[in-house]
Amino acid sequence: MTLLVDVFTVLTVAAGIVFFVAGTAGLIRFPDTSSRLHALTKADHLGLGLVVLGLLPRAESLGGVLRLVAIWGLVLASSAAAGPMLARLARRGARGG
Amino acid sequence: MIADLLIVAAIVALALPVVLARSAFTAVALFVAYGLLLAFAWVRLDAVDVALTEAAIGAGLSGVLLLGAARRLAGGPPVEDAPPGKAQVALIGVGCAGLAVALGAVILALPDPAPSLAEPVMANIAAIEVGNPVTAVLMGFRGLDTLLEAAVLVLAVVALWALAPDAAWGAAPGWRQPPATDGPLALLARVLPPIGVVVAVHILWVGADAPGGKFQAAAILAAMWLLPWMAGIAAPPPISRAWLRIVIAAGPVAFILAGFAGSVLQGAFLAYPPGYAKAVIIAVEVVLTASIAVALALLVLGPPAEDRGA
Amino acid sequence: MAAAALVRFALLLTLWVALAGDGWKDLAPGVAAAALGTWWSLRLLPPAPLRVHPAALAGLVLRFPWQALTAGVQVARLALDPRRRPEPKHVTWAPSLPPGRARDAFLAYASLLPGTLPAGDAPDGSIVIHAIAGAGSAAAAMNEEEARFARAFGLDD
Amino acid sequence: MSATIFGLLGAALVGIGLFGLLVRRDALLRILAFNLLGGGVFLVFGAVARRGAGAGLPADPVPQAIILTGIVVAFAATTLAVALVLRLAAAKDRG
Repeated sequence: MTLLVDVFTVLTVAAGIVFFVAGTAGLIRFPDTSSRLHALTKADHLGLGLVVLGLLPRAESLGGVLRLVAIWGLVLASSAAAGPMLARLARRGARGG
Repeated sequence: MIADLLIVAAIVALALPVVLARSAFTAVALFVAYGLLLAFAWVRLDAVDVALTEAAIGAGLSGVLLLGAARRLAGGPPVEDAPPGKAQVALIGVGCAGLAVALGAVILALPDPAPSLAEPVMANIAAIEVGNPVTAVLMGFRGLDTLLEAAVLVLAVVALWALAPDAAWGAAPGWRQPPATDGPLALLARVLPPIGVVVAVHILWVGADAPGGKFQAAAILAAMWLLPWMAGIAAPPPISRAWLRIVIAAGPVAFILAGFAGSVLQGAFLAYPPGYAKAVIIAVEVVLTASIAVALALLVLGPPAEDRGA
Repeated sequence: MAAAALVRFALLLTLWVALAGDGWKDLAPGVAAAALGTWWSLRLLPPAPLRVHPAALAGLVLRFPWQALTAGVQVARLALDPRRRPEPKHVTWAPSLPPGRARDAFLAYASLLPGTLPAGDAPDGSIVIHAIAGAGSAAAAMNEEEARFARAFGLDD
Repeated sequence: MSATIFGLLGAALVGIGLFGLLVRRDALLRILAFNLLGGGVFLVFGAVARRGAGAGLPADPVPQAIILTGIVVAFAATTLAVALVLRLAAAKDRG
């Protein structure tokens, strides 16, 4: 049982890291600011979500579970606010200059 | 070890371009990233209290302050002072490198075993009745330092307000944000502050026994208070409001009163009566948190400015 | 008003329990913090009359992890596969939700969905969407998601 | 080991910050350099605190508490410096 949990954690956290790497690759490779925002938010959300998912079975209590989910939720909320703001600024910057 | 070296490399890679940057805006952006990485360094040094403060104040509040300043200065006249010549820069570089190397040599030559006050702190922590040794030092053993520091914040607010032009005296602090009701930032500013309040109260509450405390809680509260103003859905109170001034002064005053109560009851300034130490400390910390939060928010906003239609 | 206050208080108290644990010693400051947070929340975000459809909302919430997965995989393939390149385009999309908080909330949600990132208002009152690939389907996807979102919160009639 | 590594980082930051403070002429950049210098000093304190681990604590709490007060006071100084710079720029604007 613990082995199974270990395997689950290792697999999901590793998958999460792959998406973080992909997000970083996108940040470097993508041609325009808004596409880079897609990379930074969408791939990294999934990466963080998978890391959180992998750590859930290791939480010591229900509070620990809620705390991990709350971290994911707060990151989602902050980038749901920051992403559109930066995209709007990038569009204006591209048009203005 | 490898993690430490990676963090060190990243911090140096961010710090160097801060001092070499062409534009102030770039330098500030790099500085904010540097502050966040520095918080990692504090975790690696087993200073979680410091890490929380660094992330909240060193990166967060400083970032807001400096980005705002960089934006406002961007349209100003260029710096007219003559930059130092190449020979001068080289000389300064050699001097600073020499100083860094000397300081490094001192660190490598620190005495072993290191002198430490950890033993006396832990031997006497029972008298302070709190579990977090850093809080015990801040509120108990070095309480006078913390009191003076709270007073420094009040003085900084007074000094800042003194910079207000006469015409703007008594008005709301900071530059006026364009009012807004909709948009992504407005939505965040409506949803996030209540969550931030709960997190801040928690950080204050656990500060007695675990990493956390009034500075970290106050920094979060200040950020939550600033957010609706920055989004344009609320305006800061004018600095002439009596309640604002009372809240700023209340923390140091409560601390001083607790100190004098100690000298009457226990015969020493800031001595806590046995059995009530934790209760007194928590009461003072709650008032101090409110004071520090208001002071930090006002410090970020700056003095009231004449509305120049900008 | 009272119902909204109660729901927000309960949510904030849940957050407190998540942070502090459910010890009785820690509950009193938690109640105070949640009450303070609720008071502030009601001032910043006065409750709007929402008719939540529980089934539709549950569908929206349960669909979200799948959407996050689709969005992440799409971006990861574009970033890691050297034969693919993003074809970023700005498309305008006319929302049916009126301007205001409900539209803002939907746009924030849409920024987390695959392929679309709202990028501000167009001069004619529609919304500019930054689509990372498949600009043609972006507007259709936004329409579909908006209908789902409006249905879940009873905003569609 | 961590203590030594970050102590040396602190020494390097002191050098970098002092260099920026002396070489740059832009006021805002000088404020940033001053903060780098301060961060370096705090890190040296932190390294000393880490080496002072004992009595079941991972680090000496006294220097750590001093760093906390130091960060807050440095922030207060920074806000005042920024306000002065902005006020100066506004005064120059007016001629």
